[in-house]
Amino acid sequence: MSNLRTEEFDINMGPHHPSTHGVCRLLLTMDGEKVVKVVPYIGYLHRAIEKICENRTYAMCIPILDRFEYVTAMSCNYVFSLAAERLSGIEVPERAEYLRVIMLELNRIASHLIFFGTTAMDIGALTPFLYALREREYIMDLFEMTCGQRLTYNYIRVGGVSKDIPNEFTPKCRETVATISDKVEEYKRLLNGNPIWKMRTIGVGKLDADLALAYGVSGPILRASGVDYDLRRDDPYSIYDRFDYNIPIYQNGDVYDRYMIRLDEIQESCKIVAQALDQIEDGPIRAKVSPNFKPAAGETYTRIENSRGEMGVYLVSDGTKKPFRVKARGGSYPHLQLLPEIATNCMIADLVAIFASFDVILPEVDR
Amino acid sequence: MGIIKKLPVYSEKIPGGGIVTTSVEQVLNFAQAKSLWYLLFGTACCAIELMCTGASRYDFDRLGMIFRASPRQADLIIAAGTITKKMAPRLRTLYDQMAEPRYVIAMGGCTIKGGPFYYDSYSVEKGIEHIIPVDVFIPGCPPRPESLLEGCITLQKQIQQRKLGDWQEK
Amino acid sequence: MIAVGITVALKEILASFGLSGGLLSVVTYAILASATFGLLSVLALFLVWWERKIAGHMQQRFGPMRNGWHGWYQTLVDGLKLLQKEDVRVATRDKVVFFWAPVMCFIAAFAAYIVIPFGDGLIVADLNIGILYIMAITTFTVISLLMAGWGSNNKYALLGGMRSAAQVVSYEVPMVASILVVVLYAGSLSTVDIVNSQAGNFLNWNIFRVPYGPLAFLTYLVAAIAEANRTPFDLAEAEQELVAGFNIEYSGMKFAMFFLAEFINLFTVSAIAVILFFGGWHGFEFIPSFVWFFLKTFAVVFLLIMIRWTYPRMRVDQLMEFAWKFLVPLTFLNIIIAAIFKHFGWYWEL
Amino acid sequence: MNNEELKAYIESHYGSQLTYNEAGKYDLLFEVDASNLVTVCEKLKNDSELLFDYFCNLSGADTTERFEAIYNLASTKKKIRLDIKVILPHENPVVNSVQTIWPAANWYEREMWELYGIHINNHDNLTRFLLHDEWDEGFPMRKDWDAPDFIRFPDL
Repeated sequence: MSNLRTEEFDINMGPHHPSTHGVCRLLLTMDGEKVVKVVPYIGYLHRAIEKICENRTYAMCIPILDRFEYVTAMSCNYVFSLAAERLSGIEVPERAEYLRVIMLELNRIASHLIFFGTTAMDIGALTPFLYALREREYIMDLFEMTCGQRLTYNYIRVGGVSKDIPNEFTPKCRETVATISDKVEEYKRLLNGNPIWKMRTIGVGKLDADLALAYGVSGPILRASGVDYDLRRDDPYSIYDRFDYNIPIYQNGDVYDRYMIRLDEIQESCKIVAQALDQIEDGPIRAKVSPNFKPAAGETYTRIENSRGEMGVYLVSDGTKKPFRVKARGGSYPHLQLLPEIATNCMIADLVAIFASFDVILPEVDR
Repeated sequence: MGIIKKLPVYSEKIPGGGIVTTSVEQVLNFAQAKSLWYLLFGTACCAIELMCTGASRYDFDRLGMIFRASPRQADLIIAAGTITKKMAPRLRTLYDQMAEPRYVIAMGGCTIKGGPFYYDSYSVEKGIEHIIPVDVFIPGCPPRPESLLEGCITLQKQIQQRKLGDWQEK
Repeated sequence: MIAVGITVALKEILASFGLSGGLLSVVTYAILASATFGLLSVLALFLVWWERKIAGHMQQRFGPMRNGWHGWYQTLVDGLKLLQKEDVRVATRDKVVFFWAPVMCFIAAFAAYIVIPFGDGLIVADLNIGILYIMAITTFTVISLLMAGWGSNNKYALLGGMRSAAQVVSYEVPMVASILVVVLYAGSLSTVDIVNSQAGNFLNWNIFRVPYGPLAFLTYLVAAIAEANRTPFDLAEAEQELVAGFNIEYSGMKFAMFFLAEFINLFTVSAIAVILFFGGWHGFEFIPSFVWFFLKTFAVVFLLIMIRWTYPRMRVDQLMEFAWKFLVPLTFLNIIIAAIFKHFGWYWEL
Repeated sequence: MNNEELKAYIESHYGSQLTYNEAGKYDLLFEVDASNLVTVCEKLKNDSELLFDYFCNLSGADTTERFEAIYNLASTKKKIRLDIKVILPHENPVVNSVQTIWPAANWYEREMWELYGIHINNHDNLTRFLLHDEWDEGFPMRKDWDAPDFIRFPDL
């Protein structure tokens, strides 16, 4: 058999492919079922968000940045507002901070639910995807109740939030959070004991801590590799120090750990939301900020912990009403860059699983 | 399907043949309208809403719409999300790969005229109408699942009003 | 109860019209074949609808709702639409292979039904090598998938075709080995004989003949899912990896043929499971035998559909490992146990 | 280590190469000469007091008179942040690659080259990846860039 002549062949995965989660092209060199080489090609969704922001006022930048990472658009709103506030030293009212935390954490849950669904789907189990989206709809209801949109919110503004929550929000939110916390247990029961699921995830796509740090990997993927680094605690912003929550850490850095850590994070986020709902008090929701708000000249790189890792905005102001430079940094960008390092010499099915476990969202990469 | 295309030519020569044409037309259009298999194509924000529409609460399957990953087997391409200049040739290829009769729904502002990326963007295609022919436009950024369902039902109605052989001309 | 075999009855009727000799056989079998074909086509349409409904309800949605009561003619509409679709023929295809692949898949799926007894006497031909014939003819499916993969001149399709070939060849072994256990007891390869050996009390069904029966059933079921290319073994199509696998370049009617064949295969493996392990058409006397057969088969189909929408997909190397390192030894062991039990007569005959 | 301590530490140890820039509002911003960049970065990464092991971001900027490249660094062990700015001339901007120190910089540098036209020395794969393959209209993120089908937002 050894003298049988074989040949490697190239296969184009994407830009239109069910498991690239958008429009990413992976050029695979295959040896039969084995992937010998992966070269990611991006840019199919490069929409020049940074260029657009340079010609808009600060208030108009926020809806554009919504589309930068639409699965957690609240984080995009927040990180930009935070950067602008840091430049001009605006104090955000207490209630607005709580509302921001509630929305950010709800959005993190929504994003992790999408991760859970799409990962399960990419590994071949279709039903968990629909379960996850069913729970996500409850969160969408809450957002809709608050700001009228399901996906791109424009809710967190410079100086506060745009609207107060309606009265029925609090009970509904408590109920939703409790339900989702229970449902996560159900998901774990659904998949964790399944031998096929274990075979497909445990030990697949191992990422060790050194490689992860070298490539600028952040967020759940970094923590699944055993590095205890969460910006909510280590580069504190907002009022996260007032809540009692754990930061889950896993050690193996394989697909299974990356999947488990997100399920755990959903439950932790549920805890934070419940506590925030307990602590929140009445008060103003927005500091006085003019629509043509002009921050002081200066620059800052602001980063927050998003569901996909570190989300940052490098904002330069020259003292006019338009930002001079906006550079958005998404968590997926380094993750996709890392893909060839850990996906070479695995089976094509593993490549799909690894790609799914990175939870790459292409607009965040392409911008 | 050359025979069906020729059907009106032959049937109208015989007396009463128009009835045959009309009823065949109705049945065939009905079949096309009620079984729109859509291509799993999504680029940006709208793709998430497309996923939601396929999921439990809104459920495309009620309308008989299921997704196919291969363009050969799809009837409908829901262009969900921004189409950039880099993506445009690929969208055209996908459309060309689909088998006739094929339909296009342009979902969201970006596919209609570039949406929020109309100004100041050097890489966004300003509308997909000059790349592929569009049957139904759905405005919104992104459109709600209800709008998408409404758009699909509109397309179904459009298909049912077609004359035999119309879809060959497109 | 139809006491006389349907073939015999039909022959008598035709003979009364004055037909005789070779012509009589040809006409008889032609009629029966078309009847089976018609029945199965309707059945396949129904199965597709059924699968979509079950999947929908498992996923907390409804599935087709708009076409008729709970969308009962949805698949009919789909079929009519596929009939109208353009038949895309890729310029770089292998013309002959590309054309014949779906046809062969279709024929292979239907041909198995010659020896499947739908009820007491409701069988086209009671071949004395019935089970062997089924095994042989269903393997043609894999050749057709390989042909589709090769003929499409598409790398995804080729990968899908190769996967399915490797898979079906591997799983054929444990499948035959699990069937052998039943054959050992029935002492015959004929499907009718196998069913009749389980007559009488339902405890005579092979599945209840401890300890080898349930095990043989489970190994058969696993192998059968792999043969029918369904999740967790649907590697040939593997939507998330290979887009649509072997049928990626097929459209219109050719795709419909693959699609229907897949569902016919689903019914075939379920029907064989019923024949081998659940006593075929046997049941309480007051319900017609074919009703029993269909009830049992649909129960197995239901199980397979539930499995499909629950499990993740296996990886191709794990699939092979599972077949050769686990299933094959297990089924061989089972044959030995069964042979010992048979030799010493440690089984009941109620 | 808070910002004052970090500033004092850097000024005492790296005073010759890094100069403090007060444009940085929340985190510290230091300027470095383009020729010193790689050596300084290497030291910053290996300094046992700083350990900047984490490369957050690299952004280019065009001020119409000059180009800037801003490196945002962080340390996961010491929990500190630092920004480094390199100022480049508007004609023929060149900067050395830091991907030997942080492999993460690879794509950021590639992007900066593509959108701003800042050439990267010693980069292993300086090819186009965000813009489409036939792009020949220059570097779109530059402030003075224009193209026939480029529509500016009406002035506010």
